[in-house]
Amino acid sequence: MNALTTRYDVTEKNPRLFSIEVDTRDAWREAIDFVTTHTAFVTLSQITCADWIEEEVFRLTYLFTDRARSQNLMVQLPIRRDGEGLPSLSNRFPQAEVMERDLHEMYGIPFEGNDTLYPFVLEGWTDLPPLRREFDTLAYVHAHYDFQQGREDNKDVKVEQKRRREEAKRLKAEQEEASHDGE
Amino acid sequence: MQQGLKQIEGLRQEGFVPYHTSLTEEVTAQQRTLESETEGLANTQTLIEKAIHWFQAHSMFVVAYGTGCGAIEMPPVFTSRYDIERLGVVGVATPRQADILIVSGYASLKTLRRIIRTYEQMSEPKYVIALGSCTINGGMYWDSYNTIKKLEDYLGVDMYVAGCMPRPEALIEGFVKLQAAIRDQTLEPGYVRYRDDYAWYRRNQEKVLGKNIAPQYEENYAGMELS
Amino acid sequence: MTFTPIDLRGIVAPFAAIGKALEHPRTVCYPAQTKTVAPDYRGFHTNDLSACIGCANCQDVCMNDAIDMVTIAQERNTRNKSGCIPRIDYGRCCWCNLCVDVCPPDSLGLGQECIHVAERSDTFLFFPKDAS
Amino acid sequence: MMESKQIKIFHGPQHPGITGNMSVELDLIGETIQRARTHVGYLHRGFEKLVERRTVLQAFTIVCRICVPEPDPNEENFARAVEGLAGITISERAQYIRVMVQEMSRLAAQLLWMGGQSGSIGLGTVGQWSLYDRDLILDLFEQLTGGRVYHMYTFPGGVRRDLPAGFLLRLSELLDYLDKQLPRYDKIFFDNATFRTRAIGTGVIDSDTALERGYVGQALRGCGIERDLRRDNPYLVYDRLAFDIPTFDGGDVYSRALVRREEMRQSIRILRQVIAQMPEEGLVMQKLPKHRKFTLPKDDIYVATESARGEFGYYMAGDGSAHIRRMQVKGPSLIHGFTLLEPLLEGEELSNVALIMNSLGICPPEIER
Repeated sequence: MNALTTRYDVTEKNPRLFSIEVDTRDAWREAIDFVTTHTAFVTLSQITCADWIEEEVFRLTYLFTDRARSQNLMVQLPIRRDGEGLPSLSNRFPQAEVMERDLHEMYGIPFEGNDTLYPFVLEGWTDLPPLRREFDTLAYVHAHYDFQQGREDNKDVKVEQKRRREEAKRLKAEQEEASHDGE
Repeated sequence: MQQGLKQIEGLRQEGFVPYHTSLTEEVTAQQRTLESETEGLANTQTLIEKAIHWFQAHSMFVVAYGTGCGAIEMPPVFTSRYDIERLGVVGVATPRQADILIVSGYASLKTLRRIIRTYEQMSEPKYVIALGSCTINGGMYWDSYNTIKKLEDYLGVDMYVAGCMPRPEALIEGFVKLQAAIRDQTLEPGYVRYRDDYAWYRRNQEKVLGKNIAPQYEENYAGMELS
Repeated sequence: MTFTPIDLRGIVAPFAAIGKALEHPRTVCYPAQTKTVAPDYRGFHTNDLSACIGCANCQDVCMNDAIDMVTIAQERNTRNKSGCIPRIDYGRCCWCNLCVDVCPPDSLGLGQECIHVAERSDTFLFFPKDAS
Repeated sequence: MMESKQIKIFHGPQHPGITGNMSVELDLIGETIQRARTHVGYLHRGFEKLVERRTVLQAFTIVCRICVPEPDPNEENFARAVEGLAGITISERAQYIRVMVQEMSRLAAQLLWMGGQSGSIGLGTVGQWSLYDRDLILDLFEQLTGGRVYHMYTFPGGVRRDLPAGFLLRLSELLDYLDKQLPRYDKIFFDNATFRTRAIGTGVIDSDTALERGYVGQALRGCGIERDLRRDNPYLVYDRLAFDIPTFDGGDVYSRALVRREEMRQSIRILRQVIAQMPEEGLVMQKLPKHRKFTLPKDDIYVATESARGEFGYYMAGDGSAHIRRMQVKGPSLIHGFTLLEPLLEGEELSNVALIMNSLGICPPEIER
């Protein structure tokens, strides 16, 4: 841990979770090398991607766990959303292969050097990769599937309340008018 | 009314409307009771037919395919707590020996292809029990891009069980009602609809799965009829 | 592990199961015998129509889009400003109890009834049972 | 040597010997597996997309569906991730209730596993017994949470309702019953000659690379590596409870079975302590800040729970709105199902596939979400 803090700016998220941020691919490569050789964080346990569409980046998180399984370290790196790839880690961590395959399918990130990037969970998928923010799942559903009929009489309650209020007002006014006429 | 029925009959022959579409029935917002209205079809079975249907109803072989999360309530149903073997329901390994396919919950597109394949391999008479909300109108996954919303568009379903998870009792209730329907022949079986309206079902299947699905069921069926 | 040709214990031991014949059977023979559902079970909805104010909070919180607000013929509660009551689509509902948690007059609830089986898929739209 | 043809078969998805809806593509020569490839995706629902569309309040009902055999670690992870991001500490009583839910869920999952594991070698009776006992736990869950399988009980800020009257008494009665029952399982299953001959020496995991490759749970403890998140990275009140972490050195199916057997005893031991230590009073549910308009800060977190099959982790990122920006599920099965299972099956016999898959506890819905 000490070796890490002297070299990187480590953010402590909680006593057992730390994160370091890198900017470039080279720095990322270096950080992964450093973390796995000079610190106790030897297990790659997860690769995550979060889509920050406003900033035009994917934020990739490589989660490392130490030998005692008591602390976690996140190595975070932003990459461009327009098809920028990263070198695959599958040579060094066999488990990275399937994680990269998953991310490739869900976000369309090409991992260079991973030759298993064929379809993983989707079959015959031709649309956008589904976890990208611009993919609208509800629009896709309405275009491809039908729902059960018989629910068209659903009312918008706000509209209904307003209509009834106005109706009541009108009735009241009519009644008053009628009573005036009576006089 | 009569004319409307005729019209539907015409459409059916062209393969456009499945039998269960209720064009003549107006779906009203009246309160529905929990009891379902079973229409008593004319019960004109001979004694032998009665015996056959009784036997059919009491030996139901369920194909071992847990397609969704409903599969987790199947072990309690099939083992000693609820022990559905009392009713003659047993699990079998292959679809060719099976009478019942339980579609337990949501069916993703990749599974739907296998479900269709499994269903078409089963020999008639065969019945489908749809378990859980997801098979009726999408359930929890109504906005998911990868699950189908209405199972009845793709298979001939005979019995729906409400719940997310349905309790084991609900699943047993489904079996009991299906048995009664088979015994009394009050049911228009899903496989008959599937066979007769195959063009409609096939079109729905191709809409979501593309052309790359199991070979045409119809062709085999036509061949069987000729021989 | 060695196998002896005649394992006397192995032959006799299974007969211990005969003792079980005298025990009370544990199976819940469902259609003939029902197990009582827990008092707080989350089954089908109930709605106290004399308290329901038609506010559509339940509709807003439902992520499954399972609740429709529908006009009823005869009104039961004068404080119901919209004249609508919820109707549940059990082809969507997941019995998560969120609609009950957010109900302002506590009129909505989940009852113990939980079994509905039907041959047709369009029979799963219900008005909740009136609890009042 | 006799010449033999290589054949390719799909073990699943419609197959009685598969754990859930997945398939393993096997290249066989005779009965021996040359190459195995896992195929998943039959249960993909796009949870991570659906969660992004819902607010935090709404998303909590969907997470328990991620893993069907044991939904509670999912709820626990989700709740803890949200609490960690929003900076909420929950009351002691709620923490004890959550530990109780976790351990009950673990017991239920181990009993379900026992049914599957014995079924994979044809010992039907064990499943009849163990699933009955699991159902008794589900009955207690029904009283506690209102649902048999999907509990939707652990909520960010605590748990959704207090214990019903007399619950702890019924729980300790059940524990007494299970105490009597476990030795009977030894007799019928763990000491069973059929199981021992099939399981000893089958599916041996290499203990040297186990840590680096990220194996978790029984896969580690079955080859003598003592790791358990409840002790190594304690959450809730696990650091106040005494329990042992069982390890066995074989690395084979039998060692993993023995680990699970011991874990059931440890779960009972933990539950007894929970019953004794649980505070009488205390708020079980803490309101979230801004209650129904609750928002997550722009931050990210990783939380993990020791489920019945190993570490179950969630990565969660908020973006300052009421919606979750990203939630990634890391189940034990992703690594076990691909990196571990594929090489492990090579050279094994076809009949051992179900045995090995069950002993790893592979659960497909958490691989593909």
